[in-house]
Amino acid sequence: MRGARSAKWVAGAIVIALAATACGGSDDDSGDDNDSGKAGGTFRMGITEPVAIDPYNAQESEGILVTDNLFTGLYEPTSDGEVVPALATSKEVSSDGKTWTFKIKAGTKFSNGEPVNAEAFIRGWSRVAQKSAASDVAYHMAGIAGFDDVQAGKADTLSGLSAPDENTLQVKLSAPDFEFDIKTSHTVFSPVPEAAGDAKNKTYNEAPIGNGPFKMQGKWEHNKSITLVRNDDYGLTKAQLDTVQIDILNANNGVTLEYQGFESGQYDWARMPTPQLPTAKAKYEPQDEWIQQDTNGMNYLLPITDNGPMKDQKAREAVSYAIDRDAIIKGVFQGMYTKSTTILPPVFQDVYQKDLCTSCIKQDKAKAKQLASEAGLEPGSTLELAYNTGSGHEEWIQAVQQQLEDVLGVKVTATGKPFAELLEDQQKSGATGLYRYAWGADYPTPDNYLFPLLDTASINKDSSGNVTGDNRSRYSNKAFDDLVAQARASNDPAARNELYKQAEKVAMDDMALIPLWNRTQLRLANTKEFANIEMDFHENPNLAEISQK
Amino acid sequence: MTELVTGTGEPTAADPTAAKQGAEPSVARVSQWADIRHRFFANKLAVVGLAIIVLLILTAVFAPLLAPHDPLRQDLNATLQSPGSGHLLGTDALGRDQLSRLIYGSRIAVIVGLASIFVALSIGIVLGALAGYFGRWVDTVIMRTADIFFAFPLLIGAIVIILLMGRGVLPVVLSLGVFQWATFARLLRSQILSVREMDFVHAAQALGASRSRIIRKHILPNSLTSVLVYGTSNVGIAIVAEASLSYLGVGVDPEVAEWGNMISAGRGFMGAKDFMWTYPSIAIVITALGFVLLGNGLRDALDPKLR
Amino acid sequence: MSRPPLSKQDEGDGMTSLDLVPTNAGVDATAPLLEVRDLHVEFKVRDAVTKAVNGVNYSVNAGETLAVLGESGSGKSVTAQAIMGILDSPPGRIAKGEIFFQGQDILSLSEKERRKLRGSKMAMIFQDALSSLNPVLSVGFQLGEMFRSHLGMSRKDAKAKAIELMDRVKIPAAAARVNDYPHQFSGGMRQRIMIAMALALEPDLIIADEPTTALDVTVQAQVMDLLAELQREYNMGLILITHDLGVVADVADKIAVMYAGRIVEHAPVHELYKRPAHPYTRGLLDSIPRLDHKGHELYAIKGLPPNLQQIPPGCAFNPRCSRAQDICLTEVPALAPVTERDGTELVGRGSACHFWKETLHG
Amino acid sequence: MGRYVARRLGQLIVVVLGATMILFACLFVLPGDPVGQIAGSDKARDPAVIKQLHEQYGLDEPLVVQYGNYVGNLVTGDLGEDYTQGRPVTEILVPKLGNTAKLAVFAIAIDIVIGIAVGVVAAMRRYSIWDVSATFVTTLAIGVPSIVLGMIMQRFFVVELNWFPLIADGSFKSMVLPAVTLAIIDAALVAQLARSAMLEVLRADYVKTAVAKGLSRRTVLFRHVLRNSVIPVITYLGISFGTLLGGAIITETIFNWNGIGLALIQAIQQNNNPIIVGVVTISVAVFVLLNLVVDLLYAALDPRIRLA
Repeated sequence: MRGARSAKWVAGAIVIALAATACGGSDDDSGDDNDSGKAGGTFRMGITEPVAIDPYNAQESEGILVTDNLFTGLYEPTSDGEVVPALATSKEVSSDGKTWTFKIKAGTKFSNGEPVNAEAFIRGWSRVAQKSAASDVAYHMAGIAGFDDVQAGKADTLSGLSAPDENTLQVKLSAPDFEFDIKTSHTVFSPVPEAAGDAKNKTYNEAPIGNGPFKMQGKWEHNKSITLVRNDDYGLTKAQLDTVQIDILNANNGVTLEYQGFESGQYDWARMPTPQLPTAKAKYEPQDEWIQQDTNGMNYLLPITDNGPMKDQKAREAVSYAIDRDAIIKGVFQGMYTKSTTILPPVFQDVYQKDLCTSCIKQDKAKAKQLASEAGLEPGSTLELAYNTGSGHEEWIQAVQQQLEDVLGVKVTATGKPFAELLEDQQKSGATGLYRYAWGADYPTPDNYLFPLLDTASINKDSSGNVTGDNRSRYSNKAFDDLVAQARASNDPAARNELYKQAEKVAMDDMALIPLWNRTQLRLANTKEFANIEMDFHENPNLAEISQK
Repeated sequence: MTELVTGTGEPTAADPTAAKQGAEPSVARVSQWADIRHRFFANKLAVVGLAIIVLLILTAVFAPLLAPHDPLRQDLNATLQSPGSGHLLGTDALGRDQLSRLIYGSRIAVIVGLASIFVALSIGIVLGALAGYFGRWVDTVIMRTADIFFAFPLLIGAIVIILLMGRGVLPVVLSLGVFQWATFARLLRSQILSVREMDFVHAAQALGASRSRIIRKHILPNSLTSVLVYGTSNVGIAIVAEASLSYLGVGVDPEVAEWGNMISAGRGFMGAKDFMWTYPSIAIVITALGFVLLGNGLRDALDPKLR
Repeated sequence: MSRPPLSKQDEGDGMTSLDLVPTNAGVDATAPLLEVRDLHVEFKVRDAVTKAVNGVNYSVNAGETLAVLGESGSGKSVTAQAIMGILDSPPGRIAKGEIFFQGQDILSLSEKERRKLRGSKMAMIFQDALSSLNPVLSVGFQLGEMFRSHLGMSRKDAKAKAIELMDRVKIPAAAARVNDYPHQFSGGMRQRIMIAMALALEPDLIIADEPTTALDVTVQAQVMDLLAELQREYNMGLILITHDLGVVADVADKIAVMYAGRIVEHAPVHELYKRPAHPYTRGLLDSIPRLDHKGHELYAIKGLPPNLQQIPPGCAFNPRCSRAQDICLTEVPALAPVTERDGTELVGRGSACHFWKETLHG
Repeated sequence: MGRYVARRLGQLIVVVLGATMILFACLFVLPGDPVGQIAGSDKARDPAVIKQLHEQYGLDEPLVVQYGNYVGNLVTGDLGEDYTQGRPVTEILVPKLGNTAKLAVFAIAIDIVIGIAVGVVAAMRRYSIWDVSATFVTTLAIGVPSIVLGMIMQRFFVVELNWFPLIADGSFKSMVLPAVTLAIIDAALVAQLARSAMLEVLRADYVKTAVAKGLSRRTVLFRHVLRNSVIPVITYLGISFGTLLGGAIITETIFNWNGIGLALIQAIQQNNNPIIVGVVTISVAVFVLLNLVVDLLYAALDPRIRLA
């Protein structure tokens, strides 16, 4: 399993997202929001141009915002790291973990009248896997039997999918997976009508016909707008809003525009530029329009562990000790972030092990120096620190650079590169030093961090020794791999979580990644006109539940 | 691409009639410069412009003495301080002293402004002179090449070069130079063509002066004046272009104390910490104005009838 | 011959009008066609004042040709522009004086009334026809403009008139060339077009400001002949401004010589040539190359014309004059009538020199 | 005339080809696989997907072949497909080009109308308070870079006063601020140029002739003075298209105007080379084409110019 819900924030993390106090405090406000709202109204917001809004390739927060409201699948993630049933009325897994059977709510329809049945799911999932789709999210289907044939163009339908009856979907997997139900909460597992055609059907790509709480009004006006209207034939609890007006903004200053738009009353939901946070918080928190919430994302420094100055665990620990996270958070991030002391995000409450990373808790110059000298990271030596430009990382990178230079006496070369170049650098055999890195899960399970980021299988070197997987720190530890494998083979959620916690500790002790700070999202929401506004798992407003006051 | 007029695209100084005025026989050249100087200093605004630029250059040279702090020194305990006693113009998001960054920023402005125009002038003068003297296929090849470079809008061309070379002072200098030489080459060429036909050149030929002597002593000095003047007034354009590139995130490295970077960093603070972008903006405006005034002064001094 | 009295003259300041012998003796005009009285024009530039014209008096009758002679900067063109009402203003302004045209004080007219006079009653021919014709409009258009603007003719009729005019000034293939632009004509042809433009509405007065200076010598004669011929035909008054004594002799009836914004001598044309009464005029005459003086060094008046911002006190010509005495440095000589040795008035002559007698009678 | 235009169009093609060649060489020796990562994320693409995309975009071909293909497609108006959404570049850029053109036309209209009006008034009332203020304001305007002006205007008129919409929706109202930002420097330069051209023309002999002909003030001004004064202005506007296209990048970024300048900046951030190549090709082609138009216009206005 590869993967991350590769939201734009991952590259654009700092501008867009600011982690905050990991208190999930906004949940406390929900009591106020339970005013019984009335139907109607137009909800206005801004996003940046999505890659796709068709479930075959919807991938980042923005695309998922639209797809998630146009389509309803088997399960849905909740904002606090759980999954709940949507169209699935029951699930069943075989003891070997290779066969899943889902019952689907009968009688619901797509907005063009076609029935939403097991066939619709088989159609949707197979469509994603087809070679011609070249889908960036097709890897989610990789565990389903027959995936390779469909990818190779030998078959059109995933052979592992079948419909014993109209409303029963049976899924055969090529390897055991006791968390497959959780994975179906991703929008890539949406059903599609026959009208969808194949993945390259432009008409459908631009105006998908779905079975969700909303439907498209007109088509996707690229770089301009997307308009959603309520689907009055929705099979589950109907939405209240009449219309959702989504402006598509320039990625460069979209955040600023959203904020300014909220301030001038043009938007009902907005992100804020980092610099404005203190002002915005002071102004909007008392008015109950301030949303602050932990989400599933982490910011790290990625050390190259098989080569160069970061090969030694002690060198990595020295770097970790040398960074004054508190000072950076206070100085650069206006105190809106909280520092990380784990690899897994605190939003996964069941597995969260606060302060697992002892070197992360407080800057310790003496320890840093000592460890560095033990590791042979001598003053005067050079350390590469690479990051991608144009995403607002410049400032904190400069701060980290200076702290490392001050404490360790090393020369840190901070190099900003366009992302493609940075990625190629990371992948190259012979890469050394430190890279900026961030990760978010596709679905709420620890596996979605630990396996792709740290499992030996995820290094996946090609013939010339370049890494093609997401484990670009090249961390490889058999003990860790074994623990993850055991967890994956367990059908008991509690036992599974325990194994994941142990695996995380192994990786943390090895300093396989250097945690920096958590991801907490801050939003402004127009609670004066709308009731029940919350941030969902994808960091979007819960459009289907919002109502007019 | 425009041979139908001499100097389409060049400033009014390239106007053939202006050239006739400005280009007297080379014996009179000393007094020509004296005239230019005299007219220049008689123009109060031009002197103000010159003063601004002299101040800018002095600031750049003596930046280490003038700046109260190290422009790169971070103080995470004192970020985003409003202007006040400790930091006269406040601090940025990393607690760096804004005044010091502003002062050091003048170095980048001066270096990039002068160096890029130097690059452009060097290429432009050599190629323009070759095209103007030799004519025929040399002229054709050089001028068609100039057309290609001229066809790139400056910022767009510069962005392409920076994409290739990465951010930094050198790429910015080169990219701005490489996409400005065509203008100078064209200007010089048209000047040479018009000077070449002037009476005193014919006179020199009639007196049996050698070709190289005519070029050295008569044509080049008389053709270069307006090219150099135009080059001077373009320094300001280069500085603004450089700041714009940094603002767009394709200029010098972001940690460098540079005005465009400062505005870019301050942009998000609009409304909350306006001091962050207003001071560097003022610095750019004053610098640009200085060069505009200087350029106008030089132009008027060179060609007084345009006043 | 009755004219409005010249107040200045009556006050005894020695000024006199140009009372030249009318050549069309049979016509007893009630008033001169044009009369300029004590005209002062100055240009204010920055802090300095340039006094370009300092009390000029002259008159022209219908059918008569007055040549105004002088070096550049003597004020001859400025006077002409003041008459036409096309002074650059600011910085130029008429400080003092009157201009009577057909008995009417035209300086008191409104701009609109002046405009109606221009082109239709008085017209001007400029020195450089190339720069005086609008380069971006066809000559036909520029000629036709006269008819369209003053007579309200249609574009088409105006064009027909333009062709007619071009024929009249002897431009070959006028109909074919009416749409050509000025730069497509030769210098002589262009000057013919200027003349045609001036003649378009058959004005009563034409001012020709160095009309042939820019032309080749052979063409000069042709253009002057044409001008003279047309003047006779229409019986117009002509003011011919020139610095070239050679041009004047054949066509002018009388001459006024200007220096530093004043008339220093006036006389019927042949008398002036024969016996100048001002050292400046003498100097001008001596500097004409003459075949019968072959072998002599060519004479040139020493020095330069005065700076009009600082005209020397006394006689403006004194720094360059070989006859200058103390009085010339302090007292401005008045333009006084000139007499024979026996006191016989020389009709139509006057000189502004303290020593005119010595000059005239040698 | 026809031959001239044909020859110029030939040159234009050479220029555009030369420019794209430079560009191509630059972009495709850039390090990094342009389709190596999922747009805007830290994630490497699935090698199978990369392979598929390389096939789709012909990225495995030698550079020369890629360039040949590009030029071949260019002839038919095909600029390839972009790397993030797989949509035809022309389909993406044509509406954006329209938006930029809207902005540019508005800006040029401001340049011409305001610039010439100010220049004419200043020249006619030379040394008056109007002239002095015009000189002052235009000099200042030339000295204020668009990055500064745009930010000040956005701060003041949008955030503070809320006079204009924040989100550029293509409406006239949303076009005002970006167009003004884009236009102001050129308008000021046009004003100065128009003033000095006008002063020169006012001094010209043919204007004296026109006055001496007894033409009305208006006729002299509009028929004889303005037309001649406008010629250098037109020439200037021709070259200013280059500045205009460059300025569009800044203006569109500040005001989120959905044009090709913004597309360029976004494409750079996403390594979306087909869009970068497309925008630059279009800018270069538009620029040289407009220069041809200006030259023709110039010849039409000034009969002394012979097109050869």
